[in-house]
Amino acid sequence: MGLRKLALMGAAVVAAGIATSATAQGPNEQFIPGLIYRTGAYAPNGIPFANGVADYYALINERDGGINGVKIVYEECDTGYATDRGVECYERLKNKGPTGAAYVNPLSTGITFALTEKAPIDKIPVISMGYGRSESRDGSVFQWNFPLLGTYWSAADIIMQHIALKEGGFDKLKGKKIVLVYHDSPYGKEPIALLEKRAKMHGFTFTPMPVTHPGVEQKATWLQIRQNRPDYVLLWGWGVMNSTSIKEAAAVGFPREKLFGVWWSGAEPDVRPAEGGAKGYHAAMLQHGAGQFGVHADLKKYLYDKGKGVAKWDETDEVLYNRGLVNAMLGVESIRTAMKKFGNKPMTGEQVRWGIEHLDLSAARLKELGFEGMLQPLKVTCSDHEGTRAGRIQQWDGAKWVVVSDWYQSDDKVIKPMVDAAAKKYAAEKKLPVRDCSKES
Amino acid sequence: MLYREAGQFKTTYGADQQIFPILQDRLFVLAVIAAAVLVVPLFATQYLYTEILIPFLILSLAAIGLNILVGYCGQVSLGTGGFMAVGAYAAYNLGLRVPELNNLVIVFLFGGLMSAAVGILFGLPSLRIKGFYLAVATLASQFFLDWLFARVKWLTNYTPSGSVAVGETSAFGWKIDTPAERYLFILAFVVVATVVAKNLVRGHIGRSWMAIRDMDIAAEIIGFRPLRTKLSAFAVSSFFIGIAGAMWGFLRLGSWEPLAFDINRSFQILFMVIIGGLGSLLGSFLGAAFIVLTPILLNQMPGWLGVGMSTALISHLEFMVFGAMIIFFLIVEPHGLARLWSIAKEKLRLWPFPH
Amino acid sequence: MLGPFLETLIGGLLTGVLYSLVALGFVLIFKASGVFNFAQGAMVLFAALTLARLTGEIDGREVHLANFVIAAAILGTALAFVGWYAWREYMARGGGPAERNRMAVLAVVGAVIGGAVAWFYGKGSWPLWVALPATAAIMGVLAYAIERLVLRHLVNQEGIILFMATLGIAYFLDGFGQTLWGSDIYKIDLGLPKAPIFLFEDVFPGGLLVEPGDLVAALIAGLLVVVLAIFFQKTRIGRALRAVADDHAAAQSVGIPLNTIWLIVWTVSGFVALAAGVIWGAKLGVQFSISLIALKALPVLILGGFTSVPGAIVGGLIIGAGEKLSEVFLAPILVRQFDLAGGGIENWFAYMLALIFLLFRPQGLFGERIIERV
Amino acid sequence: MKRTRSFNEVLLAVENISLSFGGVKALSDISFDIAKGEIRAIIGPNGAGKSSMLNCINGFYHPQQGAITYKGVRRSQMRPHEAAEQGIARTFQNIALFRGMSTLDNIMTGRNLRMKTGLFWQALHVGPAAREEIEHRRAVEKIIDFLEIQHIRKVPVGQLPYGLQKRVELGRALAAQPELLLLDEPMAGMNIEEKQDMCRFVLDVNDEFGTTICLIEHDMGVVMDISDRVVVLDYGKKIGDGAPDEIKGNQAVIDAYLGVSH
Repeated sequence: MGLRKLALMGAAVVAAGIATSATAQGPNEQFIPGLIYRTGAYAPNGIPFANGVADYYALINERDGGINGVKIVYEECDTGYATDRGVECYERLKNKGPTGAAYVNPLSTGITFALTEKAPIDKIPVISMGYGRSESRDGSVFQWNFPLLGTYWSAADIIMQHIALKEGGFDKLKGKKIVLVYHDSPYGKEPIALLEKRAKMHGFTFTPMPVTHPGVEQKATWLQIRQNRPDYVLLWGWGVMNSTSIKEAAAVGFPREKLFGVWWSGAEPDVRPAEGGAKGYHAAMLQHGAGQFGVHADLKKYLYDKGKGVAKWDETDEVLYNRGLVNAMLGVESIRTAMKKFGNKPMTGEQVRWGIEHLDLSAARLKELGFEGMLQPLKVTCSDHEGTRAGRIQQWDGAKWVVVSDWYQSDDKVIKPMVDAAAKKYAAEKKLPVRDCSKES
Repeated sequence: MLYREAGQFKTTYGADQQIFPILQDRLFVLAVIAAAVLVVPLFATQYLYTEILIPFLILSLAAIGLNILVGYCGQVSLGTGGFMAVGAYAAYNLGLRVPELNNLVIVFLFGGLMSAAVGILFGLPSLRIKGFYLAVATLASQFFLDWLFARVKWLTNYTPSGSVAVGETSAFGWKIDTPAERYLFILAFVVVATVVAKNLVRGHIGRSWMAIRDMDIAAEIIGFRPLRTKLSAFAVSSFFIGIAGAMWGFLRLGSWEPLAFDINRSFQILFMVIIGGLGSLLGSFLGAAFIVLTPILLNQMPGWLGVGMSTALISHLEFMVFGAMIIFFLIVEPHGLARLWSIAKEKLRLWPFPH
Repeated sequence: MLGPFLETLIGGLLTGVLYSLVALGFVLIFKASGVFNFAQGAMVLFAALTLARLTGEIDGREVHLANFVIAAAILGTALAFVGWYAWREYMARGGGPAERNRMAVLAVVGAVIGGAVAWFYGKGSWPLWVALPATAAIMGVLAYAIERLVLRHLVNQEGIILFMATLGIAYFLDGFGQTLWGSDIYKIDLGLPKAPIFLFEDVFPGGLLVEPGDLVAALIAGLLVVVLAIFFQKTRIGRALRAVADDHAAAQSVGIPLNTIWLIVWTVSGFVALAAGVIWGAKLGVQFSISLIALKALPVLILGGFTSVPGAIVGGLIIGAGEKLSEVFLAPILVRQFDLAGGGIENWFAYMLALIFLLFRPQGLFGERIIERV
Repeated sequence: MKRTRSFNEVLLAVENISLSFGGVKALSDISFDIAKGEIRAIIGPNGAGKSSMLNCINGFYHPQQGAITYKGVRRSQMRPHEAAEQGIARTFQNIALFRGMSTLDNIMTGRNLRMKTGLFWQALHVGPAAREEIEHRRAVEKIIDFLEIQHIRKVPVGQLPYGLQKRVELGRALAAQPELLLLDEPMAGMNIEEKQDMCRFVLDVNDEFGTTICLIEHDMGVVMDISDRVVVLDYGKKIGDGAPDEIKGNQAVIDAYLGVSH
């Protein structure tokens, strides 16, 4: 009976705990939520990204005293890469701070899909940098979505351009066999539409091959690849699936040089476990690569020398850490842009949305921010929420990533009609109003 | 002193066979429902609606469905997520393809019926396979259905991502948009469904399920047909689960992919049923409350207490404490929270006199 | 056509052996205690994480100091426990309170020694021959804790309650392992050869591909099965285990303490988890996902029968081969016929295979036939 | 009390039944009949095949040879629920009550074959479903009164003492209003008083409802007292059949009980 009493008491305590606690926030603070994952199947990839984001916000607070004097209050919530958990995090955090969440980074295509439905109601912009739904770059329909720096259609197109260049032109792709090994989720399925279109245009055969979450069982997939001998394999994986794919490619003797990953399959946790097997593997770059850049000097000075950094110093040059920095920087600059119009005070989601939509980072500004060499200039507009469509290809030489290509621009002649059609279909299904971007300033 | 049944004499069998024969119970349940309808909307925040009340109600319904199968009929199933998916996708497709019928009540019932049909199909092996063999075998339906909705393009209306989004949500001209409206709509559905479930389990169909659960051979010898009985449990169970799945998709997520109904969902609902109490409808609600609330509370507890902890540690601790609590409750009361509740009531009956 | 078929078959069979290894852990526990132990996958992860972190290099910053205190305590208790058990065997039966005191003293001494050792080696980089027994000891402690804190309180409960309890254990272990050891991806390096081998290159174009890592893993798994078979057939403890499996009450009445038996099986299945963890970890890298391979073992279980060691082996081979062959040869046909968005049928195919099989033999391949009585 | 009654109409006839489990013969070449309205006992030492015989009669086991004629119809393979539908009810040697349900519900299950309303009305629990439930409740309450178990109506049967459980099981079988009632050791493990009660119930059932009863029992005193005819089995063979007095004098039966080696 003693235990039973304890159980009843415990229930009472829990019930008492439900009484929600008020969060006291100073008036001059900008609240930014972080939907990240430091646990579960995707933690190895989620951790460095989350570290980069956290460090950059900390840097802004330490070095500049916030954004134009407005301190950043950043709160992480672990989604475990699960959609319902991510939505719960979002709902929990969206109203915090004096003005609510400035914007949200879902860090999962599945969560992005779910938040796309909620953003217009809550008036909180969704920044899905380098992921999310590809048609959401059309700001006339997806007012609140910002797939900055590149969508999956751009990524797939850049990889195809690179392959075509190596083959000597798109016309040489005729009769070739190209396989896509993808994470069986909305994320992995995104590039299929573009690749199918390219296949029709250039006459190569395209075969998508799904890999079930979490992606540790790929033997059958790679045996098929060995037996069908495709000319190229594209990899759209995440977490442990990436390293497993590379290992299996090595095991069946598929040339790693002909294996091309998306930018989420091109980081250190993806190649290191495969050891020698990863040598020669290519991956697209979301503009930036690995290495240390201007901003790292400040990180060292203001954070790591004082023991305030979240990561280990020698891991701050990794691809995903840098991506975290870029991601946080774009958010901060968007808020700064908004402040130019609305004043130096905490911004609401609606104001930040305006800020992102008018984000214009010149080369000079990027240099000033310490991001020279990581990013190309970008300019977001009402009709183009992607900002830039440039990308490069890097190769793992067994010890580090090496950039092996010049900049590519994804081909808007191919992508734009797809975006328009998909966005139109979405607007019709949801009966959404369509903005006329020519009338926006 | 307040909780007394003494003096409440039943003069007809009808009165004795009511759902709540004791007056205080009746009043209590009515008060709870009244509070849920009238009082909750006075103070509820959006977070309370969308992240606590709505998931709680929908998953309670799913737990009731699973409880009918596991708790009342004794057939362990790990395929709940798959049946929820059937309900969600069936409802989605009906609403999409027959716009005239795009009424939440109709599409939800359709989702439930389709799920019941699939449930009957996957219930067939239960005639031959029993116990854990059956439990594992039901995983076949889970994985197959997951696969089906990820692969058959027609079912997702050829969306490139495989993620579907619902359009307008309305019923009989009532546009169900705000969290409060969704909550009330779901509440109404769940109350009706609970009454239906209660009616079924207290009638001869419910007795046939329990007979099969308690001793299937004896049940057959006194005249229950095992196949018909088991399949009816599978059908009714999947019907409720399918409706819950459709609600989950339409009113909780708005857009979803098959991963929303993966095997973790199945385990989650099985947890609810067992922690709540096998063979108890009340237990389904208690279990759902426990499983929905505990992780959220655990995750936020360090913040409330002002303990600075890294996100990773909070998540790991959440796992650990959640696991430990499950074990704790199983040890304390293997018959579930519902039994704890009835023990508390038993005490109340004697209170303030200890003996 | 024959070349690819054989190649897939070989690949499938080798994968199947690995499934068997995980299934074996399930079978051991189910056979002796009737518990359907869903925590087996979490135990595999925990064992692999522990080993990987002990052998790998640990940065003081990333793993909190407190973690090492815990690790030291665990290791120390493990040593103490082993010492106590050896002492008890040595002293034959009897003892009572005096024995308990000895145990306490040994536990303290062991904890101090173990703590010192763990502290000294706190930076990781243990040689494999130290780390492996240390991990095994930790698995033993884990088994002890599970028996003591969970199972003992759930004696005579229904199977499904015990099953749920093991799910709770799985949650706990997932969180505990990651708290203790971190959730990054870690390496276990067994020095296995990596370069693929191609057999019969003159018979089949391109030869038959065999992965040496898989081959070694299969050999280890095979060896383990033989060892377990000998353990069950030849040793006193093994015979006692079989007696328990046959009849709990009878076993108790001839004087075998059930708690001890449970402790032993859980320890043994902890070792099996370690073996599986080492092999899977070396193959995939150690991270959270390997706890999910438990799901792969389930169809093996129902196919082979929950109580049969040979069933786990043969079932694993059938499932492994069946799912790979279906994925490589059946899935493309389905995709073409029904215009599907890709194959990926192996996940459910294994279950369907097992399910269809069960319809004809409800007790599994080697399970005992069920005679119904009233 | 000695009873000499005569019966003409055969309700059930067993002809040359043989049953074996994987080479082990449980019954070999058994024939006997049960007349309408009589109390028929099957006796024999442990392992004689008595329960197997009952299992054959109600379709749970399928004999490899021989046939059973019930109400003039020779039947082939049948499932147990079909036997129930034709009016055969039974109790079990090891109590087979539904432990999670109350006494009332257990006895209500005995009415299952007479409850016809479908899922729809059941779900609403109004109209036909409610009427049906009350009507059958009335019938069940009669049985509860008859067996004098009013006080345990709402108690889960798992919590009842052994003797009461046996009584509830009898109630469940009676609720089906069977034509043929099979009782497998209804008095095993009971004290004298409980046995007397049970005897009274059995006789009353037979008298009041005219139910034909076939029972297995070890207590010879009881058997000889209440049964009209007795069939004796040993090692799966029939070694005696007749009125209690004849059986008492049968040498083969005496040998079987005293353990003369075969």
